[in-house]
Amino acid sequence: MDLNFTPEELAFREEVRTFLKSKLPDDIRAKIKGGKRLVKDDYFRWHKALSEQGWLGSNWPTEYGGPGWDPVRKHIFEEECYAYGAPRILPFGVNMVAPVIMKFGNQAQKDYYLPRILDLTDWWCQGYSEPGSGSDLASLRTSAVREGDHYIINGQKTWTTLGQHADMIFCLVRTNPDAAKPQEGISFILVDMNTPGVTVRPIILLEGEHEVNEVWFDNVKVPAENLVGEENKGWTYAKYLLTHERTGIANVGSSKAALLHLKAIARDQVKNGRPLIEDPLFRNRIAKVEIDLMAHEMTNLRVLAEVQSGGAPGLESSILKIRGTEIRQEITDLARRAIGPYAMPFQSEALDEGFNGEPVGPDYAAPIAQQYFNMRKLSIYGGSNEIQKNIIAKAGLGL
Amino acid sequence: MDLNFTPEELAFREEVRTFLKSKLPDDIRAKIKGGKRLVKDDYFRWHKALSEQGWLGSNWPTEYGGPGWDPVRKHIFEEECYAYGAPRILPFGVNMVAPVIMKFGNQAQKDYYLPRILDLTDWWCQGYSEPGSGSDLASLRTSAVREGDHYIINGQKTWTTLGQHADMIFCLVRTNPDAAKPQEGISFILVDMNTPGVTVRPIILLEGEHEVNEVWFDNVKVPAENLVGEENKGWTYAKYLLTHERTGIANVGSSKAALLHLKAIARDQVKNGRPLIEDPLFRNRIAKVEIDLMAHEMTNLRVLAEVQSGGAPGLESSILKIRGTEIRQEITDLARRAIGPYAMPFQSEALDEGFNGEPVGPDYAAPIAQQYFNMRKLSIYGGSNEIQKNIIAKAGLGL
Amino acid sequence: MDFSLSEEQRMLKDTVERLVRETYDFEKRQKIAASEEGFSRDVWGQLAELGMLGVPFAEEFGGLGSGGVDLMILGEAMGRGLVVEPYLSTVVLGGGLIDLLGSAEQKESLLNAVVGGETLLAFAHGEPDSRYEPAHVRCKAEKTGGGWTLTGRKSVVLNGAAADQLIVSARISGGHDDEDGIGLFLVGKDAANLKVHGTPGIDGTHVAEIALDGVEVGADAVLGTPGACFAAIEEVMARAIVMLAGEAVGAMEVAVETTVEYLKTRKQFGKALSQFQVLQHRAVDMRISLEQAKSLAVLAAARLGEPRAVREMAISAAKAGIGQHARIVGELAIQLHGGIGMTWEVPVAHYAKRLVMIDHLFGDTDHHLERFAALSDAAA
Amino acid sequence: MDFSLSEEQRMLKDTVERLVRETYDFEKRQKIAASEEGFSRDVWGQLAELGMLGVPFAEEFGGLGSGGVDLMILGEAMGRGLVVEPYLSTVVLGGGLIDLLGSAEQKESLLNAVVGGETLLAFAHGEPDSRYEPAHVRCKAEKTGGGWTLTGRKSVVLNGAAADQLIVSARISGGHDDEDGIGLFLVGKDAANLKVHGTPGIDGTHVAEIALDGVEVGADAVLGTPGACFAAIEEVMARAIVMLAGEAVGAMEVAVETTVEYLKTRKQFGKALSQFQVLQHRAVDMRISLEQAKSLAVLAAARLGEPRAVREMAISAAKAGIGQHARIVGELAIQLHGGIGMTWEVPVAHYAKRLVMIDHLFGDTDHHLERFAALSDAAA
Repeated sequence: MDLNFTPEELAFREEVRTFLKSKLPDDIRAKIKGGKRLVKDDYFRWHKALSEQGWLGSNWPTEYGGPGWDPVRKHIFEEECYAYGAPRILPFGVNMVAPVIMKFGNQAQKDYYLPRILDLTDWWCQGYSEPGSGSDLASLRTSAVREGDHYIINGQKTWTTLGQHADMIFCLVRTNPDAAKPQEGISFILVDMNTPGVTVRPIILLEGEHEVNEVWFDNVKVPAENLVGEENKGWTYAKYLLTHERTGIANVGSSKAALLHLKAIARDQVKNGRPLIEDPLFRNRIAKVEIDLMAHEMTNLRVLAEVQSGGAPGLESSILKIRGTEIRQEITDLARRAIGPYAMPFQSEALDEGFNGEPVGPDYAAPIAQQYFNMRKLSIYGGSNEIQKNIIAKAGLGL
Repeated sequence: MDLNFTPEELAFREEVRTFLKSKLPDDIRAKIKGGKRLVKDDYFRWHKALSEQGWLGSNWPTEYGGPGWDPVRKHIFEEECYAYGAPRILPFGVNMVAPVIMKFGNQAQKDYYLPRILDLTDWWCQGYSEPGSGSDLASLRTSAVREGDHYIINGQKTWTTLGQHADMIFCLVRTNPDAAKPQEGISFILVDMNTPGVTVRPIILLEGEHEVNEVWFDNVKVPAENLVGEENKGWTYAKYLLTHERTGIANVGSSKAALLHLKAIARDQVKNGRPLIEDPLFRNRIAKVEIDLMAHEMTNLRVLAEVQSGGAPGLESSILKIRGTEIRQEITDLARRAIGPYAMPFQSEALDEGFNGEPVGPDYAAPIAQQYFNMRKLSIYGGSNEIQKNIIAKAGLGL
Repeated sequence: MDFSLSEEQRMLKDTVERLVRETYDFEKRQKIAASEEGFSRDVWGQLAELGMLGVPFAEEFGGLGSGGVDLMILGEAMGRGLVVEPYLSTVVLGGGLIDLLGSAEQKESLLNAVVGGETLLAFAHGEPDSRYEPAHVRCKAEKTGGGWTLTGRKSVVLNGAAADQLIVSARISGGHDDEDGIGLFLVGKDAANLKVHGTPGIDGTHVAEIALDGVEVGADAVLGTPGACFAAIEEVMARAIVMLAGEAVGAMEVAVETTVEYLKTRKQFGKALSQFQVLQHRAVDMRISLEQAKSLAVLAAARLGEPRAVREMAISAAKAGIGQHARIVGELAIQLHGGIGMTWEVPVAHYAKRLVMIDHLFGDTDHHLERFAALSDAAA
Repeated sequence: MDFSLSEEQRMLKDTVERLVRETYDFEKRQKIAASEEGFSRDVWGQLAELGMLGVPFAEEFGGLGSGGVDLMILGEAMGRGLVVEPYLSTVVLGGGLIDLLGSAEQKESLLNAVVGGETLLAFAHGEPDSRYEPAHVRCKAEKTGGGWTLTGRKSVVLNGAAADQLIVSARISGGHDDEDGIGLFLVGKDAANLKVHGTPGIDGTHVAEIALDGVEVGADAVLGTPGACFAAIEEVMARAIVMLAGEAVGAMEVAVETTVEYLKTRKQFGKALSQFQVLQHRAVDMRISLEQAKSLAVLAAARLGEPRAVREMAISAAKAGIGQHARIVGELAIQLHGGIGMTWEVPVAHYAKRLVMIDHLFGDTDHHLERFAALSDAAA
């Protein structure tokens, strides 16, 4: 047993650091460090840099243009990106629809879509959840009816993250409303967002940001060739996708970066005449979450090692989801407490690039309360933490 | 609204204090303060003192020899008893079987049993739980079969607190095994512990003490006149009893005394060269539980006031059970932490009166870890805290 | 011991509850919160008309003179409606200081104007580095001629931009954490060298940053005895905390009711969410927190008229305890609503935000736990 | 990065697991724990025979020389069986100190006797007021003639009454909290003016209070350089914590397994307890705590051979984290078993007791959180 990186792994880390220093635009990095709002172009430039380096498809096999990293390298890559201040890699194309196309798509789909994902021609979003089916995804009702060589889609998707920027959406649709079980009549289909009848409507989250959307389908005509795999087998593909989505769910890199930021804030804030970080209570809370994060990182690495040696994560991936989100939420909660009264002012415009109004409070204060409220989503989405516990109870403990 | 005691209430408090100073034997008080083991005679002498004062049946109406106190006086009485160092009043006779006899017993039963409870002729214990029916009490299986003017009882009761000292046991028994619902075939019957076929076997709790027992019934012949109320209506009486038991469930007085004891320990223990009570972390925890207890006491008083003005406590009594036990457990947990390494030595004999062996650690240390483990029972018995939450969800919130 | 409300208090409760119910539906509240001023002149006028703005004062100013319980009642009703009107700043803090320290003339002119709804006040007290320490005042007051010159910065001042008059705390003498040496000064909103920068708060309330760059005021702007104002500051904060405790309870009630209702309505896996035991128990946890918060609010309200040592222990207990319970209720309300609880359009999200943010006013849980421990030691 | 066990480690694991499984069933464990000595000479002999008592030492003493992971493996197996044998005291602490500080002769005579199972050691270090502070030593060592005289009290010494030799820490110089100035001395159990008072521990282990009332020892009783022993004390404590972390994980595994099994078996209201979602989720909470504890044990074990700063951060993280997780698992194991979990006769109650009491050894959660924060600051 050896927790130290090998010389090769250390060299790889250096390579990642060098890449970040030279290829991540400074203005984007400054936005991330300052908790500022990203615009589409920010994401685009960062993804482009990754694409040009051949690192965008970090989970992809080399045959499709991936770098062929092992789990430890993926871990290093993720951690270094967050530590340096890179935006997250949007998963919808590269880590969600791509694995499904690789596994279940036909050759034409692979040839057409995968390169367009890697070179950023297509910007994807996700069409899974519906207003009536959140945790109970299989109850979805958006319908796709075959008419000749097309499907006609009607219905509504929701919680579509950054759908306002997307060119394409992958959807779960009901192709057989009469199937015996709700899981059985579902298909997986790819839809061009510019097709007539597709409408995107913003959902403003409680903290005031436009991050997610509703996507409405009103007699949207989609070529039958956009069906992935077999009709009515979409549930299998959906579950496969969810497993893939789960791999990055531990949030280790982002939590580590957030913890460092929290410590910086706590060093700057003053309580009882001393830096807040020296306050015994606050210090204790930071230590507690830091230890939780160390334990969580080790769990993540143990799972990755298991995967590397051919095992499949079982209840561990649900544990990673739960602990990862709890820890991330705890850090934002501490940040909110750390800034004291300055959590109150809500300077939305201060989060825009080029804001040159009067700042309120210390420069790190503006996004903190918003982030705290925004992060409440972590324990809700991606299968709520209650659902994860159900999964562990049933599949993991046999209860 | 006025939270201060009236002059009459203050005078009553003085009366209670005077009584305690003059009538609670010093050796018993010393045992309570020192966390020592009580023997039957200790309970007897304390109950006798109360009986002579006319205060044993503190919840009893005056017609049966009770003092006729209002809820605030009961609260003051309880609090003063705990604060001074009196043992708890054993509820089995005076607060459990007595209210049932008063409400559902016949005149002969009232005339015979109630005076014997008040003058301590009969020492009662409880025969409710069975090995197979804890929280699900209605599934009990101890049977009582009518034969002439007797019932023949067979079966087993468990968790019978201080059954080793008891003269009488009140039991729930199944008189109709064929009833449509499990609740319907149950009767409430009084059994002399000296009847042939009754066997008491100790259960040693995890911390090593003999507090509860199993009571076995092997063809125990009980006169039919010992049946309370109607045959097969025992479930109604049982529920009535449980409501009565619930009134003292808030544990306010005992938690207040325990909190004072905890603070005394924390003043004596040293951490980082200063009294533990000045340690910011520990101090914070004490403050937290002290505030929780203040809130809880107010809830209790609000419920009492509601009862006094004719209301019936609903979900509040379950809240009192949950919070009361959580707070009491938290205090014992803090006491365990407070004594540090000295939680480990297990000097059972040091808890006996007249122990003059070598003490290990400070004099307050010996019972602390035992108490912590013993107090785990609080969230299990009297309807586990999970069951209480079910009750609140269903009856209180309509879920 | 008596937990009942007086006849006047029951009437007060009915009046304010009706006003909130009838004039402050969620949609309107959102509009008011999003407005430039951050409150409604119209609602404020109605509050004045109904005599609500004089409640904490002596009878000659239209008050009930009965103290904490009234404030709790007002708070609870306003919490139920997520009311953002400047009651705390104008009536409780500003009016309270004038009530405690003002000269007969100041009371006559200002209190009557407050009670009549004509004048808005704000208490400019917190500073960029004061965190939650009420004695921390660096803003300087220097005697110049017949008056005073004020220099310094004030932070997160409730309704600071809407106020006609600010009551500014400033240091006359002593170190910047000393209780002694603090003075209070009335500053009109149009004073020279005064800069008020208002922003919305994340919970729909409004706050301001204030810069005093040599603001000159006359001798008649002095409130109380310069240098000896801390006791009054502490006392109005205690009143504010009582009202805020009531507000938290009101908001928690709605959050619990709304969540329970949602669980009964919303279906997943073919069952109402209310069928899932884990969700039931979480709703119960919310309900238990509400009950504890209520008890603490009652405690603080009833103790407000007691001597300082007793009063402040109850105040810190309430603020610390309610901080924790409000967070539990706020976070669970979102969690149990799932995705929908994350959206701007549903009321419960805004209740949750207010519940969390109440902990950031007048000292958070940690501040009051520490303070409670010190007060408890002193009382032992 | 590599999480796999070496061939030797896998063999070690198999050996110790088989030994515990085959010789240490619950009934036997209870008898051993209740015995006067508090361990089994028979089992100890088997451990010696299988080479288990030399594991942490160099190869010449029968060890594997591979450090923390071995200790974790041993701890985990012993935790599964709630083993009360004096491994920590004799091998890890006592043997460890001799290994780190002993002269060639001391190692030759004592380590071999330890490894062979002939000699039992105990580390008499804690004192009545030292709480969890490892540098707090008031017991005095004074140079007298060719040897030393020891005076003071030692508290809660693991297996102190069974030990043939005590290793006593005593102060040569410095203040009573100084790391510098601590010496270590071998004291035979029959030494004059030595009083050892053994008691059972609440978790079935055995501890002792020790009074040294002018105990004289010769120059050959000195271990290491008097006054410069703290680094070694810290290091053997780190080893002990690694083993204890393993033990906690082993005991937690059994507690989780037993509880899950009980939920499946026990019926209430006509359903198995495992049908109740709330109880399911609590079992899941136990399982999650177990996973975190495992990760922390692995971390501490793997970092044991690193330089002090890295090692101790992992050690304090593990002890603090495991203290919390072990308590969660212990308390929930009792709660989910209901009344039956409260009784002496069921194994799970004793697992719960051990899990809680592990927090009282070598520094509790609070101690290590504070220490971790300081180490983390220093590392930043």
